[in-house]
Amino acid sequence: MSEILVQTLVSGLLIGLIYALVAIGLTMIFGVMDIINFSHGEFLMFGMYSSFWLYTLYAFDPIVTLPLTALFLFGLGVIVYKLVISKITNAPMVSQIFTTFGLMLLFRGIAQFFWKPDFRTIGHTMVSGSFSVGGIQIGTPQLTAGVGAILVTAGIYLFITKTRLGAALEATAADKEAARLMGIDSQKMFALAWGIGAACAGVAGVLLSTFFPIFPDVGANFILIAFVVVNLGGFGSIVGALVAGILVGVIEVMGGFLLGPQYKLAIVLVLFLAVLMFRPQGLMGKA
Amino acid sequence: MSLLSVRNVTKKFGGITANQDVSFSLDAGQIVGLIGPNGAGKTTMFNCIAGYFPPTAGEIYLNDVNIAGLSPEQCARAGIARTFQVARTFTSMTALENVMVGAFLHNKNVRAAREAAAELLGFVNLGKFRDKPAASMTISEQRRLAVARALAVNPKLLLMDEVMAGLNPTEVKETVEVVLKIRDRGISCLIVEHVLEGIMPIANAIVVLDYGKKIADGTPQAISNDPQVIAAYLGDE
Amino acid sequence: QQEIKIGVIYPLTGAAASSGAEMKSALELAVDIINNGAKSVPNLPFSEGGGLPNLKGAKIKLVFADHQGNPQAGATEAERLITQEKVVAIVGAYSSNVTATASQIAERYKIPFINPESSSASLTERNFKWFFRTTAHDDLFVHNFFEFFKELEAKKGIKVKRLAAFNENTLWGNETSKLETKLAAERGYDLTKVISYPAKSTQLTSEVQLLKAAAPQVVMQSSYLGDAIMAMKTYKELGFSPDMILANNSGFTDTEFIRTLGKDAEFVITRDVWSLDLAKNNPLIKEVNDLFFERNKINFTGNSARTFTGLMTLADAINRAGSTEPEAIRKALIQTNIPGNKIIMPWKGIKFDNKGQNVYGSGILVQIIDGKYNTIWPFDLATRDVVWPMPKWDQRK
Amino acid sequence: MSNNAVIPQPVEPLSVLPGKSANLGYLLILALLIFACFVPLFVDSPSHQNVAILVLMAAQMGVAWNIVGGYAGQVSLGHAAFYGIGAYTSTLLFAKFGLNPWVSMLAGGALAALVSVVIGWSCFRLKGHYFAMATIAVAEIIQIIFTNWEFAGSAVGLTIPMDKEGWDVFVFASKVPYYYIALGLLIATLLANLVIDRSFYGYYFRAIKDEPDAARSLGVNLRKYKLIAFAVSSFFTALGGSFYAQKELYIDPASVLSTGLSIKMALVSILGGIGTLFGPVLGAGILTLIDEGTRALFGGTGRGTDLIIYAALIIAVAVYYPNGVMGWFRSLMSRRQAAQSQAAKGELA
Amino acid sequence: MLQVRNLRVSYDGVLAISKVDIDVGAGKLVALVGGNGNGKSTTLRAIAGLNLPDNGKIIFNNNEIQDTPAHLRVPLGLSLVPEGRRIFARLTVQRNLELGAYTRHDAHEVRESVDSMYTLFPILKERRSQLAGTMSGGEQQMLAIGRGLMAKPKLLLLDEPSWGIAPKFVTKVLDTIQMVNSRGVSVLLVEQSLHKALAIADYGYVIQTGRIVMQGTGKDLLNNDEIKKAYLGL
Ligand SMILES: Nc1ncnc2c1ncn2[C@@H]1O[C@H](COP(=O)(O)OP(=O)(O)OP(=O)(O)O)[C@@H](O)[C@H]1O
Ligand SMILES: Nc1ncnc2c1ncn2[C@@H]1O[C@H](COP(=O)(O)OP(=O)(O)OP(=O)(O)O)[C@@H](O)[C@H]1O
Ligand SMILES: [Mg+2]
Ligand SMILES: [Mg+2]
Repeated sequence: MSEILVQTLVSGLLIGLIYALVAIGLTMIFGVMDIINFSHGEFLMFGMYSSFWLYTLYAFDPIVTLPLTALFLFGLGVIVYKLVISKITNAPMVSQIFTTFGLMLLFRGIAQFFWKPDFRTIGHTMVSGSFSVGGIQIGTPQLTAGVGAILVTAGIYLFITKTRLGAALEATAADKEAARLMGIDSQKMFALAWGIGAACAGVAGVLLSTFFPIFPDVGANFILIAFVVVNLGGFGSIVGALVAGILVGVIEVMGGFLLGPQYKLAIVLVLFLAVLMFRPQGLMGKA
Repeated sequence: MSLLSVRNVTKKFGGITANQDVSFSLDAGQIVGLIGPNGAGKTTMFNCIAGYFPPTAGEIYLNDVNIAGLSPEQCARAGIARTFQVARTFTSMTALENVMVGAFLHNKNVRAAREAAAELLGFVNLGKFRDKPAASMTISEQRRLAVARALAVNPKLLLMDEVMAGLNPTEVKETVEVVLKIRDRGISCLIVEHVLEGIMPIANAIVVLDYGKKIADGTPQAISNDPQVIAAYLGDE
Repeated sequence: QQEIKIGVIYPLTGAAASSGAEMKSALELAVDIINNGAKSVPNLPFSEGGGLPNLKGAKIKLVFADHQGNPQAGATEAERLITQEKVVAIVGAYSSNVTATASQIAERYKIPFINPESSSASLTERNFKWFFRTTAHDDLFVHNFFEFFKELEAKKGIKVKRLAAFNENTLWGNETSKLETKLAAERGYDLTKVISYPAKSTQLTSEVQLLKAAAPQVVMQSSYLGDAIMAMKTYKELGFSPDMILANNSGFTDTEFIRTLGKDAEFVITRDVWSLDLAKNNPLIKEVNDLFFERNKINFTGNSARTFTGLMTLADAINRAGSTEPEAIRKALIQTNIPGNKIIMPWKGIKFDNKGQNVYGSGILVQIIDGKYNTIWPFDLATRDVVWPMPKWDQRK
Repeated sequence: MSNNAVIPQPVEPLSVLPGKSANLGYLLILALLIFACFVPLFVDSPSHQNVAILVLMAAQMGVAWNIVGGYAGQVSLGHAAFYGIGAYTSTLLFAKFGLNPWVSMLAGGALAALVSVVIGWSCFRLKGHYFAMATIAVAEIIQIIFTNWEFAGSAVGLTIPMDKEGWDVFVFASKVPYYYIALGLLIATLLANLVIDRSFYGYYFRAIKDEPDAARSLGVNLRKYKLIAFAVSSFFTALGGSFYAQKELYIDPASVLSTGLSIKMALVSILGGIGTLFGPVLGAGILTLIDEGTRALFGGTGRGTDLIIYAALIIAVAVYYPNGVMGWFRSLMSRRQAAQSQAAKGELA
Repeated sequence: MLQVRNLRVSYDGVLAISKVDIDVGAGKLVALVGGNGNGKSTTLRAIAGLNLPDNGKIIFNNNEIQDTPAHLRVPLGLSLVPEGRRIFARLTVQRNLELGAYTRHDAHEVRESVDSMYTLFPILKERRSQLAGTMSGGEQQMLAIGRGLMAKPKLLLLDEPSWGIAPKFVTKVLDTIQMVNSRGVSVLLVEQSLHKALAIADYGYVIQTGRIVMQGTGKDLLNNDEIKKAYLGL
């Protein structure tokens, strides 16, 4: 029995790291622009398809094409920012929600239009398979994704706290007009945030694509959890997203195991609400 | 018997002590100035009196009832009205409607509230903005609007946070007159102000804070000659 | 020349869109055969082409509508098809909850509603006069499971005792769970665990851990494709090897299932209504499938074959009615009696009872062996012997 | 250099929709509502009548949402919970206990209001996005509960029998009674909105939305008034849910409790103009027509074209009219007024 | 150094300033004074690029910059300390200062500048790692000025720097401004309190309902009777 518990814990940890990875891009965009991106799951979906097509058409391994997909998604994020989001930076919160919700539908429609609604999967990759440590099974794709999540978090954290561009990003997040007075091009910073946010989703998509089916609506499976993670960690907090992601993963898997799988999401949501009652700004959010 | 009596109030934010063991009192019908250097804890003191922060220690009596720890809305009902350092105007409303929100505290009738509000707008010389969106008023006009709004709740005590900041001497004079008129209505005023030309001539007493502590308390005359106050705040001209 | 408009309501966008797309293709093939003929399938009714003979060669025109998996949209579309497009009958709607609302509208307007593939048993318990279901429903399918167990023991000496139910928490999975619980109790099986997992899960670890802890011989599972694949991967990863995975169609019969999992899909048994290897008994199956493959580069699945059959049944009724009057079509539908060798399903035929349920509909069980679905039950239709128990993961090559 | 120092006179700001044009607005609304009463007389296709009902239903949802989301500024993205509670309560009471559906409907509304108070009690300490997310979470939890609740039909859902018809059972073969009931519901919700708007509640709600801290200093109990807004809004939302159940005769958690539905309620308001009386009605008309139109025209292609067009239109509206149709209309009016008043005063020089 | 010609700015179609002409010579301290809501801030914001003018020219060091985006005006040598401080509330004091030097690239020099700001405002040094938003109003104003200076501007635009500052420090702030000015930085100072601003200014403009109604040397204006009547309440 205890072995099963440990196994459950490990599995929860691994899926939690993936949640964190999906959420980091979302929290990034939110932190800088105060916009909840409902279409974030669709960036993830595009990342998965990019990985899928590079694999299917050119037989490139997803792990190899990861930088390419990240770059591609970065571009997509910037384009979406320039074409759509830049026009609503000053709009009320509700219209921003409205817009990104529209983007979500649009992207799903586009994916279905070009790639049909079929479920697709990537066959054998560099990271396929699993191994066992002391009787505990660990999926290699999941582990890779987990490591990826930690690296991305660390990278972004360092970027924001240690670089000049990161400081500029943070200043824009705080007060974009004041940032302009410092000589910071706020438009560029917003575009950068969207680029990075989308790229994170892209990386998550690639890593997910090695073990999760790919279909136009796949974003729907992840978006609610991503919201919860972002919120639980504190909007805009990168480290918060990592911690909250792990927490949510472990609680979901453990809770499902101990209290009934049909309530696994409910358990996460109840705990999430409970935390908000005591820390309205999330675990690591600033008051 | 004093209307407001602050007794040994301490307020801490984490490691920062914004108010430390401050005591002072204010009698009905008085104007009292609360001055002190930036960061001395004046706004924090306001927030404690008006119910926005519970004091870490100490009591605040309004007419011998301890109001420390009450919520802002309870304080408003008890008779404490306030303005904010930044105006906090209801921007989706007209000037009149802003004041009406205050008037509803004691009378939920819309017509009555409108009449009361119109009277108060005139009282603070903003009659001409009646039906204008409050957002279109300048910052100082919005501060005066906040005074009208606060008066609408029929307070016993009005706390004003830097209503004269950014006014030119003529405007300061106007505002001083408004304050005197408020006092004449029987409302006591506790005023945080850096514009000493505005506060000194009209205050019955001045309380000086520095680094969260009260360093002096007395008539304006005495305060302006207090060496400690000069050193900490006034500077030698 | 007359044109007969038939309304078609399927999930063409949303979560079930991939199934919707397949079924749309099947309908298009059926109409093409009826209107333009297909020489390669002489035994199929209407294969001579030229429309419906009893209506002077009237051609069939399908009017497609998308219900997006949303019951309200299904009802709205049904109403639009009937009153705006003036269709004479409706075919749809795959998702049982949408079939429920859309068929209500048809009932109101007294328009025949042919339901080829919704499996919720309750749909034919509503005493509707205009609702006709060609497929068997979950009640029968779950009964099939237990008959299979019984026959396994009687004919092959394989004794099954400990079961687990592992179903998606939707209308379909939920009804299945209830029935499995009921039948297991009635027939003296030990149902060790009943698990309902939420749709759109991102992981199934806790579920599989619970199964592992319960250690059943047989897992009876209802999952759509994504979850079916995820479940299989998790089984393997966590080393859960029951003696039998007995799936309830859907994800496990999707074209992608074997393609994705490859060897890991081996030995799964799934309930189906159709399988290509049944062509052995009924050549029509292969002939029509060839036509389908030619057009769409995929084989029929249980869903698309049933949808195809649904439309053929409707065409048969309209033809016999010799009229496009709904009432005449309904009468003809009631009198439907199509023999098993005229359809591409492994059924005895099509004949409706007074609830509108096809009494001849039945299910089969197929097992994945060598990357193909092989009929293993009913034993008289079987093309291969059942492999029992399923080899453990670590003992596979 | 000029020496003519004048006493400072602030530039005259302009007012938004002053008294006269506001009254004109009400007249317009009244005219529209009267027009709406006669729609079934000249729209005789039941399918078109059905679309008209869908418009009214969406409008009613939007207007109800607007009370808390627009006026009081508490953006709830979990309103489907109340819609679902309304639908489930009335259906359970009616189908399982044979209670009169009209009474059941009111019971559903009351229960929803009660639940909203419980939810609001805990969630109203959250602000902005945190509040919005919390409401999503609460609604999801409620959806999960209903999905697993055997008595309420679990994931299978509930069916209302259609064998009896008439006003006593609230089931009709014709679309016309549904149309008038939906219209009645909409008018009732609009009236509630109007009463709120005109009374001190309206002032309090807007004050809470604009500057909660300042509102508190004026004796406004934030929690109390937010709860009132939430409860009234939930009550009417639940009535809409009951109506849905009686109209479609089938409910399941996915169709009456989904987050997508919650978002649609908000979309309707936003599209039309948040915090305005009539905005959600306009928004509902536009959104429903786009939705039904694209699906009818392109839904059959099976390529998601309808989704693409629908989404593109939503985005276009959000980007070009971020304050909704009403907001756009207002700024148009005020710009015209500004031009006029400036012309009257002459160039400032 | 700065020439503003025929500047006209409006908000949503409502005119805020028009026909504004202002000159700031190199090394000069020029004051723009006027009552509430008369367009002082609007003028400064237009010069800094936060509001785009309807028409008119802004010439800085012989370049027409009215169409240059705000962030590109900073490296040209224009720095605005905005009304209401606008410090980055959630960042530390130190980081606020560093951001002031965003357009400067020599890390070493930037560090030196930070230190010199700490010398100028010792209170900031005390609070270097505190989140700026939790400081009192006056402290924040010091920070805002310090941050503005960090860009090493050729022309510093100050919008009511003494707003909300204790009397003791008002003098100090004004002294600081004069000192900065004496080091060769031109200053355009917006103030409500006429006498303080005009007392230290080389030249002054009086703005009223969006138009410049008077100008002259600081002394001239201070002694003008009409000014005394209208603004000094005498
Ligand atoms: N964002 C804005 N939207 C609309 N009108 C504005 C805006 N900002 C300023 N105004 C208007 O422009 C005019 C000039 O305002 P400005 O802020 O420039 O005045 P000011 O002289 O700086 O006043 P103060 O001393 O109050 O700071 C005022 O009438 C004001 O109402
Ligand atoms: N919410 C808070 N968290 C942490 N510190 C705070 C908070 N509010 C105020 N402070 C600190 O408490 C001290 C007193 O601040 P307060 O705003 O009361 O000063 P003040 O006297 O009003 O100053 P000013 O005249 O500049 O407005 C300051 O040092 C400030 O940094
Ligand atoms: Mg203060
Ligand atoms: Mg200004």
